[in-house]
Amino acid sequence: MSFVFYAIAGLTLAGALAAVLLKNTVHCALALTVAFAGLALLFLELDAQFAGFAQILVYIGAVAVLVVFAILLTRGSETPKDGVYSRNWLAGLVIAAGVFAVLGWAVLGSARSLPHETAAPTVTVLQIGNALMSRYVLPLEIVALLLTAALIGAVIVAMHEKEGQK
Amino acid sequence: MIETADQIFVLLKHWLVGFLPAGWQPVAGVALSVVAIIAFFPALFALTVWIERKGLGRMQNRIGPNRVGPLGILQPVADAIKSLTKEDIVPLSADAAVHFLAPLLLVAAVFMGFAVLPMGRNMTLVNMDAGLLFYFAMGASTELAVFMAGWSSRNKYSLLGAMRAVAQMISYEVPLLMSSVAVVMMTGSLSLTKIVAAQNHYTWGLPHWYIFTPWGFAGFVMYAIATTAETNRSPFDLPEGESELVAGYHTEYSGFKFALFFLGEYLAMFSISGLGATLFLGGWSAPFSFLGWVPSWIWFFSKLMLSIFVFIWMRGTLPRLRQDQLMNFAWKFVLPLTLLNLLVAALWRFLGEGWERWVVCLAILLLAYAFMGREGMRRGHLGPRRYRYAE
Amino acid sequence: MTPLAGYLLVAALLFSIGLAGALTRRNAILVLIGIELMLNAANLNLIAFWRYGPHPEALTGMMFAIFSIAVAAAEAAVGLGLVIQIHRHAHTTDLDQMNRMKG
Amino acid sequence: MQETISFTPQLTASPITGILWLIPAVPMVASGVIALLKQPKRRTASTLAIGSLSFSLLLSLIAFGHVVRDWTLGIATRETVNFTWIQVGAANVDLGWVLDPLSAVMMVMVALVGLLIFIYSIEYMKHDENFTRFFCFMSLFAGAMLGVAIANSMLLLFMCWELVGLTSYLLIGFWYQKPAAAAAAKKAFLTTRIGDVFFLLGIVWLFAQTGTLLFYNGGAGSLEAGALGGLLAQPAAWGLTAAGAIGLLIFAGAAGKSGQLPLHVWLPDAMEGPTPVSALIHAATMVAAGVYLIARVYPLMQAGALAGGTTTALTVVTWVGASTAVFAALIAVAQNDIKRILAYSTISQLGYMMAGLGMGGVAVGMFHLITHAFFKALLFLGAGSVIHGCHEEQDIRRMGGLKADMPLTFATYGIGMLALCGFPLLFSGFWSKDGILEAAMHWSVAKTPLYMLVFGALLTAFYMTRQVGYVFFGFNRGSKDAHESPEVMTVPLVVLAFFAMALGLIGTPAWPWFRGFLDGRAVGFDWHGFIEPGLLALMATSTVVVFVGIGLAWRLYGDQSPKPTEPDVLEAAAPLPWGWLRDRLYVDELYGVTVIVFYGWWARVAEWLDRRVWGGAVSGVAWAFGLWAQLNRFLDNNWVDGGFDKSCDELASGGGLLARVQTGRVQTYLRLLALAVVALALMLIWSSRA
Repeated sequence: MSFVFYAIAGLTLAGALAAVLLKNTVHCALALTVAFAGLALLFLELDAQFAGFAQILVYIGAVAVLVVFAILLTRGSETPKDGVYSRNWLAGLVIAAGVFAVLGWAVLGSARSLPHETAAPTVTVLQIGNALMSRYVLPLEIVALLLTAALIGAVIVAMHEKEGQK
Repeated sequence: MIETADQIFVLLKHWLVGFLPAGWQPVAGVALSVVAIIAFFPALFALTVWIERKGLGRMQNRIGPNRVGPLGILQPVADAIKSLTKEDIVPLSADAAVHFLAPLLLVAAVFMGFAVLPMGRNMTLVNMDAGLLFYFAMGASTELAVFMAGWSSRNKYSLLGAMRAVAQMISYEVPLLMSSVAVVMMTGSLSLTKIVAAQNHYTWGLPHWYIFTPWGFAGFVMYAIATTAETNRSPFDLPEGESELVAGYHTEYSGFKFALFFLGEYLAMFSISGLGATLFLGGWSAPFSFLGWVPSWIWFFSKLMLSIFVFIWMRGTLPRLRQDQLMNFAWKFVLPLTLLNLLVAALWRFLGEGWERWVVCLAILLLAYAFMGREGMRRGHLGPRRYRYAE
Repeated sequence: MTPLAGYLLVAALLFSIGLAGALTRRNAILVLIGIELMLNAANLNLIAFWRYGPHPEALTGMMFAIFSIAVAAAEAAVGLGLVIQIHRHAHTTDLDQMNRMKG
Repeated sequence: MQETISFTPQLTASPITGILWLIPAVPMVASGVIALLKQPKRRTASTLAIGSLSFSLLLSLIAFGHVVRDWTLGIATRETVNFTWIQVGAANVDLGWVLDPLSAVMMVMVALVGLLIFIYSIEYMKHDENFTRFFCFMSLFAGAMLGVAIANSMLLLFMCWELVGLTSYLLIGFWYQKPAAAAAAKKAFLTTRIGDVFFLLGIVWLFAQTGTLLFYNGGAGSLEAGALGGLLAQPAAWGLTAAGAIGLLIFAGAAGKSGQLPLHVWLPDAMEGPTPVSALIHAATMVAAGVYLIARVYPLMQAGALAGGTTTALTVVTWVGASTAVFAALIAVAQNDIKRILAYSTISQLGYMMAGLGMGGVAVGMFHLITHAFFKALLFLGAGSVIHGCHEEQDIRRMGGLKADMPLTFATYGIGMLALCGFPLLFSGFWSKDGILEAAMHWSVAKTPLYMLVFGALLTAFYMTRQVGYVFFGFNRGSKDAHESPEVMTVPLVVLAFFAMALGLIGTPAWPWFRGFLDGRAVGFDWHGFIEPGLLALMATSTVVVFVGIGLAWRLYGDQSPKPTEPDVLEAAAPLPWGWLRDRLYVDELYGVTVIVFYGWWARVAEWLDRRVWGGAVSGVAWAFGLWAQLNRFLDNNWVDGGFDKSCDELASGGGLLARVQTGRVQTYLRLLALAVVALALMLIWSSRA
């Protein structure tokens, strides 16, 4: 387990924690971007170049900006009056801890049987292109359709109603 | 001789790296290239600032800076010293951390872009398989930096400027990508070196640059428009919009941070035009076969400076677009045309050699341009201004 | 501990952090952020298993991750659109107040 | 004796037989139509009734003519039309009608007498508001009677027989407001019903034995040789053959209907009905139906009789007939009501007919039946006009001296009386009664019936003269003076009077046309008929008897016309026997004491049985169910309710619990979701641990 992995993992987890714990919503959004960047680096660490760059392009490029826009549009940037966490936050925390315990236990339990070091697969964009066009052409079309629908849906949902129609 | 001239920098690097122990050499090589880029491009920035101010002056029939040094050549040095020595004022209500981080993130992101540009024959810092994708990924993070700048200074004008900038950059990022996708489709690879290699052969002395193909030329035009918008330059420099928004998102910045923003902007210009050169103008390939002897990096930088000149030229001549016109133009003209361009590129590829593909592609593009331009834009006639206030 | 286990652990931790965020935060957008984190944790898992899995050349893991990234983006867009619309009507993004769908 | 030429049954049914069924059908349809008419529609009702009956009369005359023509050609016609009414499994119920001399004669007599009485009753019933209903019942009765006459199937005969019984009930009880009339109707109906039960038994037995209901069916009928042979072979109880036993059962039915000794009680009470009813039903036709029935099934009764001999069935008939004749005649002497006297006289004359059938065969009985029908109808109608004249007065002691006031009635009534008594030579009664006496004389079994019949004849002459004396001679003891009836009533009287005299001619020994006609023998006119041995002596004795009766009665009752209150002459002489006779020999009281008491006792037993045994069982079952219901309620209350309802409540509250989970807050759902994931993961890990 190389030092780089620990650094990047630390960065991502720190970003994630900040995103969850910070008071100011915009700071949370920025922390989220850090977490996304960390993840992209993890992807690159796992030799998934295309996924990494896609992650950066999609998440940092689009989703982060979207989140920030949403925060500004819903006046989230002012710190909320009655506390940041919901009333019974402890229950949430406990449940999250429980989930992590189970997942952790599952991972550690099966750690021995997981495959060890394997050769880094060299994946060229050409291969990905071919795979997309041959084996995954149906998912590709469906995702295309989904994205268009989401595009139109999001626009309609967030569209400003016409005057007079409150 | 020509070879050494062409590969002068590569040889230099290898020569310098040779002094280090073997283990360190690859890392040192990379570090050396990075240092070279970081050194050269800010210098070029200084030069461009001077060119721009002298050029604009000449265009507006005035002399431009000539006090500092002969012909004002030292004017950028003076500016640099001025920005360094100016007091760095941070507004009290500003969000200190984000305020400080914004310019850094911007400059870092733009510098990252240079890593994949093939400045000369085998003079690419990192010859990445998905080079173009990496470049656009880095490009995408600049918007966030702009937003951070605008929001953190807690100033209505800066926030408004930031919002306009982000909206504009997002709107034009899509056409930027789409036009470059056409090139990728034709070369079949995302790596920039392969793209240059694909353009680097000649028939009857004329190079196979993509710009000389119908879809290439349309792609280049769309690309040029998108780049000017991406870098908030000239007709699209609404965010700065000196007349209304003071200095846009970097109003609250002063001193060195302001200089950084300025540097970031020019670096973005260099890298985006460098990419344009690689994609459409054949990167470091010579314009004519018989000029092959000239070192490759000279061609790259000359094409780069050519587009910079065009930027400056546009800044001096074209009026500023209004925000809704700008958005309309992006989503209703540029994007459809780039998509059409993709179709035309596909047609071009499968129609095979021969004059028919020229006629067909040209016909489609011209027709679309005429029809789209005439019909699309008319709808946007200048109706009465409708003000809508934020809720 | 094998690298894969490491990545899985990081993903699990990331997932639970996202879940904690989703469960405890009051602001709707932050819940969405928590969900984004959970989705990314899942992507990390996918890529990790692809990288250390038996047939990396089959590209299944990565493809899955790429598609999931696309879908997550769509989901984020629609989610935030909804939140904005709720804000416009209910003038709040506070989840505790949005209980009109009470059983 | 007479030789009988072989019957050559007429196989193919002539056209007249084809439409023979119209004769009973038309009056019945007429009665149906009249029934639908409204009460004030009197004229339509009467015209309809009379029209339908005259049509039947016309048809029956044609049929009669047809039979006579065949008879003259030497063919004894017996044309039958049979059809299957119901197909019940293998056995099929057949109906049919027959045209033979017996039915022809009967048809004509019933139709003619009926018509005359209808015409008479127009005037008689004029003041009665139920005029239409009267004519409806009368035409129904006529139709039914004609049905009995032509029936060839035992079942059809029985159905018409019951219809006749019904109409007699309706007509006797016509003035149902009078309790006496209603009681009399009920009594008539019940007594005849007893007879009919035996009759039905006979029919069923006959059908069981012979397998067919039809009398004549081209050889397969029950009265034809084949069936009779089978019946003879069957021994029945008390030494009777099956044929004899069935015959006696049928005779019981006939006795009920014709008012023979044990079942005669209803006939005198039946006088409560209007006089035309009495005339038509209780003089001429219905009561004669019993005699006609025996005549119809005569082959059955006579089956097994040796040449000239007789069967036990016929001897029983004879004895019953003779005893009834004397018994009724005795009672008639002591009666004071004009119609009751005639009623008892009818019973005794019926006794004569039965005796005639028993000893002399079909022709003898039937001849007396025909002649009696006419003069008894005449007497009843005469009595009717007398009552009408005396303003509904029926007690002869309050009449008297009507000779002058109602000369025509007196004359016709006189002719009727003389015919009934059997005044020699001129009147039909003499010839028919003489025939019976002659048969009695030749009767091989015993001579007593002859003496009884002669004594009966004496009594008949006596009470008839007494009656005439009281009614027509002396001075009028009634409150108001009488008046002669209008022509509508007197014309039928005259016609009947003519027949009362004329009919005798067709049965004289010199020219026994009637006997020949019935037996299907050729008949010539020769005076030698009279020189039969003992015949002249017989005629002489009966003449003497008649004159003695009349003279004795005239001397006692002649013109004295005693005051109503003072006792009768004979009563004064012999008060005790006179009392018995006046009280009808206490037969009613006898029944009252025996049958009624028995029924009363049996009713009480049945009532006890019903309440105690059956009622107990039912209440027991009810009690058991009550118990069962309580058990159910107990179970339902705490076992079902407790269990089921409680569990439903639990479910509902459980539902409530779950509903609380739906807080509407998104995060709660997320938390539940996460918990579920944890649980699932745990389960998966735990299960895969092995």
